[in-house]
Amino acid sequence: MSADRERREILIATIADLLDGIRHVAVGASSPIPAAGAMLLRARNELCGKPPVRISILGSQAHNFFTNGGIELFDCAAQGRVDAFFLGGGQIDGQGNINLVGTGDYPTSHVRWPGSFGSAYLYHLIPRVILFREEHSPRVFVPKVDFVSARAITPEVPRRGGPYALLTNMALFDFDREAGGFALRSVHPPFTPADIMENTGFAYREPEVVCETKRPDAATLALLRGRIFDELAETYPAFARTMMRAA
Amino acid sequence: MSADRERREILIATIADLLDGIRHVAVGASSPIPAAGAMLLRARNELCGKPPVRISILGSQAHNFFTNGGIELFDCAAQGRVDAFFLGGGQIDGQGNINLVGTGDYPTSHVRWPGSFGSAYLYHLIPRVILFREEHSPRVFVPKVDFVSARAITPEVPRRGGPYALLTNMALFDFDREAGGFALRSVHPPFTPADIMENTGFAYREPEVVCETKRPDAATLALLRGRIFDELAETYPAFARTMMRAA
Amino acid sequence: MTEIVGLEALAARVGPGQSLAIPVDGSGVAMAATAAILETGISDLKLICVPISGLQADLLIGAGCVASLETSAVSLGEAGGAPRFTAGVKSGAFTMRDSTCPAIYAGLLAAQKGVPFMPIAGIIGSDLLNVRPDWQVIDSPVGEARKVVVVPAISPDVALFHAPEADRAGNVRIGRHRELADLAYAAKRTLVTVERIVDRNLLESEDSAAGVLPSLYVDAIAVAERGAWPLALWDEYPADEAEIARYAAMARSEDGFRAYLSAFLTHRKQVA
Amino acid sequence: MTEIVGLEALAARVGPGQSLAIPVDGSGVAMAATAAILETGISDLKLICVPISGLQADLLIGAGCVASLETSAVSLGEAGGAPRFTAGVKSGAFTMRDSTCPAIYAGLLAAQKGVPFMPIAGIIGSDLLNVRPDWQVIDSPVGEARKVVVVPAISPDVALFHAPEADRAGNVRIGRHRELADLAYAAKRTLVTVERIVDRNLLESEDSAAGVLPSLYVDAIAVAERGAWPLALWDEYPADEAEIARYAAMARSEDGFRAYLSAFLTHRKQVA
Repeated sequence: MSADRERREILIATIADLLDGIRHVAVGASSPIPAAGAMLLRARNELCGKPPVRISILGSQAHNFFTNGGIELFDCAAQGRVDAFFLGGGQIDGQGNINLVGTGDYPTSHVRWPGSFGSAYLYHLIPRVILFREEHSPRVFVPKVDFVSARAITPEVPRRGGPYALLTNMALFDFDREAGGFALRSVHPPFTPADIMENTGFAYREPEVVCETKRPDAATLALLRGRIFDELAETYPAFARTMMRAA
Repeated sequence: MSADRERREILIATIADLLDGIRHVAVGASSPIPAAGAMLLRARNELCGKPPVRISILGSQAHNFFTNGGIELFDCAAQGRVDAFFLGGGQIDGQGNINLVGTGDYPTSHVRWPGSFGSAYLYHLIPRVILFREEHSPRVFVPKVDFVSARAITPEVPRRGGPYALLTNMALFDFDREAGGFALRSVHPPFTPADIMENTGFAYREPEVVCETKRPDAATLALLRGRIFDELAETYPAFARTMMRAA
Repeated sequence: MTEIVGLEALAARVGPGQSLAIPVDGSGVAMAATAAILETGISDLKLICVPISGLQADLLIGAGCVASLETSAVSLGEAGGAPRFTAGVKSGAFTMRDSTCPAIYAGLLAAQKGVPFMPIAGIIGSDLLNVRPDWQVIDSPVGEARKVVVVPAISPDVALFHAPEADRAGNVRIGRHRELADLAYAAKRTLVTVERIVDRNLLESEDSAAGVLPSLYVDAIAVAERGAWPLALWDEYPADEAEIARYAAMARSEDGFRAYLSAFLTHRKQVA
Repeated sequence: MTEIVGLEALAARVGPGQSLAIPVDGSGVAMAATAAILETGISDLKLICVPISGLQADLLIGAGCVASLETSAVSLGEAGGAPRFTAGVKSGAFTMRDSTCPAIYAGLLAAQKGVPFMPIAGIIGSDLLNVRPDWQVIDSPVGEARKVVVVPAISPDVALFHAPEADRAGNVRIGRHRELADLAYAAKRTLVTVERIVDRNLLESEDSAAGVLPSLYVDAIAVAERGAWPLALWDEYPADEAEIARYAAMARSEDGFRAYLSAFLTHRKQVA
């Protein structure tokens, strides 16, 4: 349980770092780890006197700055007023394309997932899309997705949005929009670059020296285990409880 | 003053008749006579147990059923939820086209009026547009308008909206969408068909026998001078006062 | 003008073969009305989820009422995938029209504005364009040369949702859930269930009016207390997570689904 | 985040050559801010009236601040035509871009949605299509063959309006005057004057939130009591019809306008 908490704390702290510099981050429903990362950044900025961070959590009443119905997040993204967002994927390929629809032949898929949600749209419009998928396995990270819910790179149209990084239970990748692929940035302890290679179905660039993902420092952990999990409890009571119990 | 009141009462009663059968009429700002006509119809329907009539008066708080801002009237018309509306015109021509922009060469017009407002749009979408212009003169009713703010007939596109009748201080015309022109329906006393001919700059069809516009009967007058002017006073206090003082 | 009717009478206004638009979980899902509609044995619905659905769509699909499904996703949220949706897609039980959330809003907006189509940002490069031949990529007719996706208008025959309250004239309080208004503007007819009918005029003050869908757009209203159960209704009650989890577990099999459905309909009759 | 500033500081944020979007009379016209802007001696504004204007546009035109004017009408309402507008059109003092109300909303909506254009019903057959070469008539790319008008996006550099109140976070109460939100969504920056700033959080309850423009869209707020005078502000005060009539009479001549303007600016300074 404590290993699980430590893993999650690394993810949350990494997300806060990935979000550094943004003004407004939107978080989808059922996303406690991204939400916690955003809250950590907000608290940190506040303590350092850095610019305030606005967090919109879909489906939350307390973290809802919208008053124009379900379309407002999408309009807001189109206006350039959302800097960061999180997307997952049943499959994610080496070109950064994501599949939220299913595997096998469309429409009578072999495995069917819920559907594309807003991905096909938001991927074009939000500059810093963080791909977040805890399961790190060859069935998720494939050479080519069976269905492109949202494409990472479309030279045929101007766009400000797209993938920025990919964060999993095992590693953090940067996405290089020029090269059109992922580059391994760091590996979460206790994993090794070889573990990543073995569990990733797509090709990616690997630096000569692969860093270990930074563990949150004592100040960050104190903030996380105190104020952040308290704030999070409002929207994700079960998750916050688990994290606090493990402490 | 009493002649003026009588003239206005005929106009109001005629408008109520023209609106018969509608469910929702919108009335522009500064239109006390159309508003009174709509209120007369509403009261009459209520007394006879006929279907209720909804009246939206732009710029009024009391007669405002809209909650989606300035666009809602226009959207509502596009959805087919507005049955009748009133338009005027600095010029109106024999084809039913209206000019709210100006005379002479555009843009540096000889006479410049405020502008087209919503006419170019609403004329296409509201089935029963009543052209209401009190001044009946050859400078208003012209063979061809200098600028078409809104065109009456556009065979190149499907449309449900367009002119239904033209009401002036002197007469009532029907608009024939097949023939694409006006036909004199009735002349308000004390005018004669010859007066109409003299003061109308466009050609129109004239029946062999031209009726006199019906004067409001005693029951209608009682309703008008009582309840309707009371209701009207909320939105048009000055107009209602004048009408009641004259009584 | 808006009619105030009983729940069964309201349900009877949804006919076979019609397109039915429903809102996202938590925004005001008319679950009691859905039970009443299921009781009518309706079939061949063209279901439009605005922009996604969960339990409501899964129940209608499982009961065999759905001929086609337009949605950006069907999911039970925390409780996992929607079992009857997943099974139905695989067996080809209905025509699947995969979409993306803002495209569904864009289609409704086109209907709201009486135009045949609506342009929408993004989407280019998505395989959705391959499986939605009714969507087009055009060259922008104005401004700099660029490709733009356009989607056709969506004009549902019926919109159906649940809200906290309506007044006697048929004005419905929707708060800031303006997606419910978007639904009603676009739909040919709108049916609403409410927790209660209030005597005051909801349009009376500028402030209360701001959160109101005017009766102009509302064809019929029925009272259904706890009408969104087991889903949440904002400001009124949270979702019954245990009940949704129970559904998720039972609906994994066809038999389990039938048992749940039967209990659900019985429960609803007892409440009513 | 929204800054709360003084009226002069707010006015200084409108620069020469910018496009400035303003709402219709009675919806919340920032007249006090307009006086402060006039004081800066601004020039070359591209004025966009949403969808029409009256006294505010006529003052800016008469003072020579306007290089181009996009509007569906300029009128003083009951007080008659707008004299400086009429004179300016005839003398070619500014570029006139005649429009029709819903086309201005459609242009703003395109900006709101990040698309280059918006289709719009009607208009075909109007001479507006001849004088607005930026509008196009296209064949609908979806559905049955038909012609549709499309108008380009309108993205104002600045939106400026007046509202009853804002909270300390910068949320602004707009009631059901959602045209003010339409303005803010489309604009690059939004400046708002208010009668007062309140201590409570306007987004706190679902009901009060319904009538709020979130601070997300609001760049700066200044307090200006009776900030719409002599125009009306809903729920607060009616229009000062006598003052508007006085303007209408004086502004018939250039000299009369100058005298009115000077008195108007002096009056505003005394109030502040």
